[in-house]
Amino acid sequence: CSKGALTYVTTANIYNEVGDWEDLFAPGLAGCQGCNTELLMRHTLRRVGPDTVLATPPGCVPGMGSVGFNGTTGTKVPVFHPLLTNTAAMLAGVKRQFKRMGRDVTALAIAGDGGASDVGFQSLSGAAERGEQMLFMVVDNEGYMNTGMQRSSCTPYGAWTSTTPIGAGCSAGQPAQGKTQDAKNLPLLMVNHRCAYVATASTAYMEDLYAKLDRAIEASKTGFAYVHVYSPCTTGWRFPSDQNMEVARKAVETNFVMLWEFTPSEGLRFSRSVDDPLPVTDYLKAMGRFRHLSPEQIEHIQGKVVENSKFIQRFSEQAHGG
Amino acid sequence: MYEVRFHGRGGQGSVLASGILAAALVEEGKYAVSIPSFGFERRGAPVVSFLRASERPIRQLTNIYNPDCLICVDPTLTRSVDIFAGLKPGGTLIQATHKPLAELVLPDTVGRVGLCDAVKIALEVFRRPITNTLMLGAFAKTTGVVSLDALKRALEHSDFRDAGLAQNMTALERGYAETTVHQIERRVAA
Amino acid sequence: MSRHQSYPLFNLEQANVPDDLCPVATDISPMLPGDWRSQRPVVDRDKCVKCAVCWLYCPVQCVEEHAAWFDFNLNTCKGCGICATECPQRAITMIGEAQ
Amino acid sequence: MSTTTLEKPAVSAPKKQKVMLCEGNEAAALAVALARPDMVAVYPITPQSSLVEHVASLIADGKMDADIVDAEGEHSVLSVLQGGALAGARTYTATCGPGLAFMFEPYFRTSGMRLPIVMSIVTRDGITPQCVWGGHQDAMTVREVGWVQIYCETVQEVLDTTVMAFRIAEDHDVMLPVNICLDGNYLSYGTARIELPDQSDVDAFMGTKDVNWHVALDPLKPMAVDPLTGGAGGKGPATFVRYRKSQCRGMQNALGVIEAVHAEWAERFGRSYAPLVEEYRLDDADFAIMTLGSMTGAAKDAVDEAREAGKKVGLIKIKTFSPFPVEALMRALSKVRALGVVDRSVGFRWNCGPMYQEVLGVLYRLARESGTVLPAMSFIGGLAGADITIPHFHRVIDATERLLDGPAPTEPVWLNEND
Repeated sequence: CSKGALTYVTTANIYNEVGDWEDLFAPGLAGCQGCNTELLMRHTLRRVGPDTVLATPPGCVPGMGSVGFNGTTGTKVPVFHPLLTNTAAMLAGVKRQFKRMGRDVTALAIAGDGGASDVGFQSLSGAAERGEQMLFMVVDNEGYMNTGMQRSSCTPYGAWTSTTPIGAGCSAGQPAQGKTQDAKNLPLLMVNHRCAYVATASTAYMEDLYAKLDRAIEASKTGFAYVHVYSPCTTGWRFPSDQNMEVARKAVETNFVMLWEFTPSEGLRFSRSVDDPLPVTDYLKAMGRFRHLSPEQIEHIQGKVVENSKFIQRFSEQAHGG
Repeated sequence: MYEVRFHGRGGQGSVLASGILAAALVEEGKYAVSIPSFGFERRGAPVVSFLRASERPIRQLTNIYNPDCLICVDPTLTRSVDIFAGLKPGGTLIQATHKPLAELVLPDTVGRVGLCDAVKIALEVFRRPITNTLMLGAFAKTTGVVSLDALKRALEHSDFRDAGLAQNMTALERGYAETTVHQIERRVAA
Repeated sequence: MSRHQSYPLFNLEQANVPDDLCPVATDISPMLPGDWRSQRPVVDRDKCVKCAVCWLYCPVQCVEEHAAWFDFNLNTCKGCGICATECPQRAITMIGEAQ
Repeated sequence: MSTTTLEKPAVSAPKKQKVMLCEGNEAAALAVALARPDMVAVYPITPQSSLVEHVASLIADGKMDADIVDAEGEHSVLSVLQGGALAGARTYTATCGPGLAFMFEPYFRTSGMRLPIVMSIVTRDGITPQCVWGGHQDAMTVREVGWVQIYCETVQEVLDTTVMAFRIAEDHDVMLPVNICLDGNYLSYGTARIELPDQSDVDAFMGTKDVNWHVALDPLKPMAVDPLTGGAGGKGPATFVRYRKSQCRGMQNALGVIEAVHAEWAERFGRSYAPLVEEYRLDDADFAIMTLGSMTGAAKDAVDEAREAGKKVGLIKIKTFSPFPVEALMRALSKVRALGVVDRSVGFRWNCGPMYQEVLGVLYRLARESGTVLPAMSFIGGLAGADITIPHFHRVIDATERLLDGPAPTEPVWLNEND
């Protein structure tokens, strides 16, 4: 290996291994300054490699130019826009034909949370149920950030979005204070499809992400592999672009986001301890979209964090302890 | 053109019988078109299907409103359905029934009747009241429009296999053998 | 995956495929976002220990390795500042482009 | 080798065709098997269900070597096939009515990506009123979306045309998806005698498969498929127009290809159909009725009966509805002096049948060329599985005959209004 990063720093291990591998996106993509999605997709495709067909439904991924514009492409592997609604189905067709022809091709989807949890959920669920052989990655920036930061079903309770705004209220009800429902837990739904592999990940924990990518690529050769990556959005969540990793890290340290993986044979396993989390306010105060929260709303969110943590822990215990 | 209307109940196989009869007619080098009526054909509900036979290609793909022949595979159906609607004068009725001709109430349009105690025979052959193939035998015996041989060949090419095929062959033969044919003389000529 | 380099992009002309059937793109985007920057990262070469954290977290992957330090390709660096914030050695400073 | 190679190779005599009896849905399935697709995606819906059941059985019995995808809905059905086609698969599915409506998003896209997918529409009326029966409303509703749409009259024609559809779709001058429309109920479940071509003869007819020569999702040929195209300014508008014009050109090319493929089919298999527009007893007719699909058989019988009664009536059947066969219709319509058009669906905007509405455009061109305006009227029948019988067609014939020396009504005649 020609790479000379310090081997005693564990973060350098990834660089030493894959630093020479080609970044399979164009050098210039139109992601926002400090875009976590751009970071994620560049690492992911580098790891998955060129024997890949990439599907990116409408959202930030193609929005920053990965499928290109008027004759130019942003990707060095075959790439296409599915519809927002049919990513898993269309990619399944591609993969099946290569399998029929006896060619080993990785079918990779990088989809937003809106296109996966809302309008694209039917095709996602159908493909998972059929065990279509693909790696389906969801970039969860908790809303429709590409089209102007509208709410999705993955938007968390209390968050400001352009369709769950903060307002003075009207005669019919309370003042509007952000989203009034909790987020849909898409990765847990995928666990209930008994996918070959399900994992949650964060770009703040790159070694964990890379390890999970390896397992997901392997699982995608025999079944449906699903990786759900929490992806802070500097523009939509309202924090300075340089704070991206810090926000991602705080999400995990407070248990707002938990990192785990699941296979049908091994069950669910945390890849990072969820004991002794920081208070959720450490996460909430890091960004503008939660600035308006009342003490009651913060209490609700903290309660949900604890509830979610216990809920997933029970999955984990049933798999290993029980 | 010879037009037949099948009457039965959902689950009794009258649509299947119509198809087998059409196949038998094709076996004999004739042209045949069969069309089921369309509704929610749930088990037990009255159903109809239509069959046209001809020496020449058949172009009409429509229902049949004035049949030459009625095949009623269910003995109780006449209580709820006017199976005789539109029957051509001098037309033929093939009826599954244990009753003698004298006990049947028939309109003036009926000119020929084939009667078969199909339920009794079916219970002996299948241990269930499946009368459709039986009534095809009755049809062949009563009308001569199709031969028993052609029906047998059509049955062989159908989806029936092994024991089911043997049972249906028996049913077909007994339907043919145990049908009584009656010509009804009308006092007033048409 | 054994292969880590891209295959050459498809060439419509060479393959004699009309360019008006299915919409396709076969040229890599020439866009370079370096001119988006209002701030640029500057590396203190003495402090840099080549831990690769900046490379790990750079969204545009514009970090380049030099003999004794890591530096940035300013054609694509958008100036987000993540590298400066994340550098464990505090070896990267963001300075205004106007200066 | 020599200049004589310009002559077409002689078509060897076809093997004996198997005579059998089947419903239209089974005929479609048998045709699909003969065309050897790589991938079939299915989702059941009345009255298409038995078609996909037959396809599934053929695959299960090893009589068809295709990957079958039991997708979770029609939207995914067509999406799976798009992916398959982009990777080089010959693909097929079938749907109707609400399924087609649910499929609309990828349906629109299929023609834009120039994917030669073949899909039967076992036509069904549109809901609401809630209904599960036949009618052309589903196919008519999507007639402006860039698919070739061909309607069949008989079970045999379903079989033959479904095989031909793959050749038409994959022709390099066309490269468009094709719908084979077979009337729900009357054709889907109508059982009739058919002749089944031998597989080897169909293989010779089909030639070599090359589905994705123009676009591919293949790691060895990297490209971006369907990037953003258009916008105001730059090269966007011209680029978009170039693709759209090419789509329209492919559609017009289809007219000639459909004729050529039908001619070759007739030569190879001995069964010929008018590929675009059929003229029946038209040459000495004073007036004509126009039909589409399975209603045509009864209409021809009615025309024969009317001829015996001294009425000089002929019949024009449209087989290819999209692209609309304008020139062929001009030739047919120039032979008569009045026209009655029978639709099995409605055109809500004009308060008439959609086929009638399309014909009005042809009549305008005919009037410009001949100087006379052909009187025409619209009949709507057979909605939601209703029967259009010979007596109905006699009403159509009589009303159309009256156009020869009377005013044309502006309202449509609803044939089953009093049934």
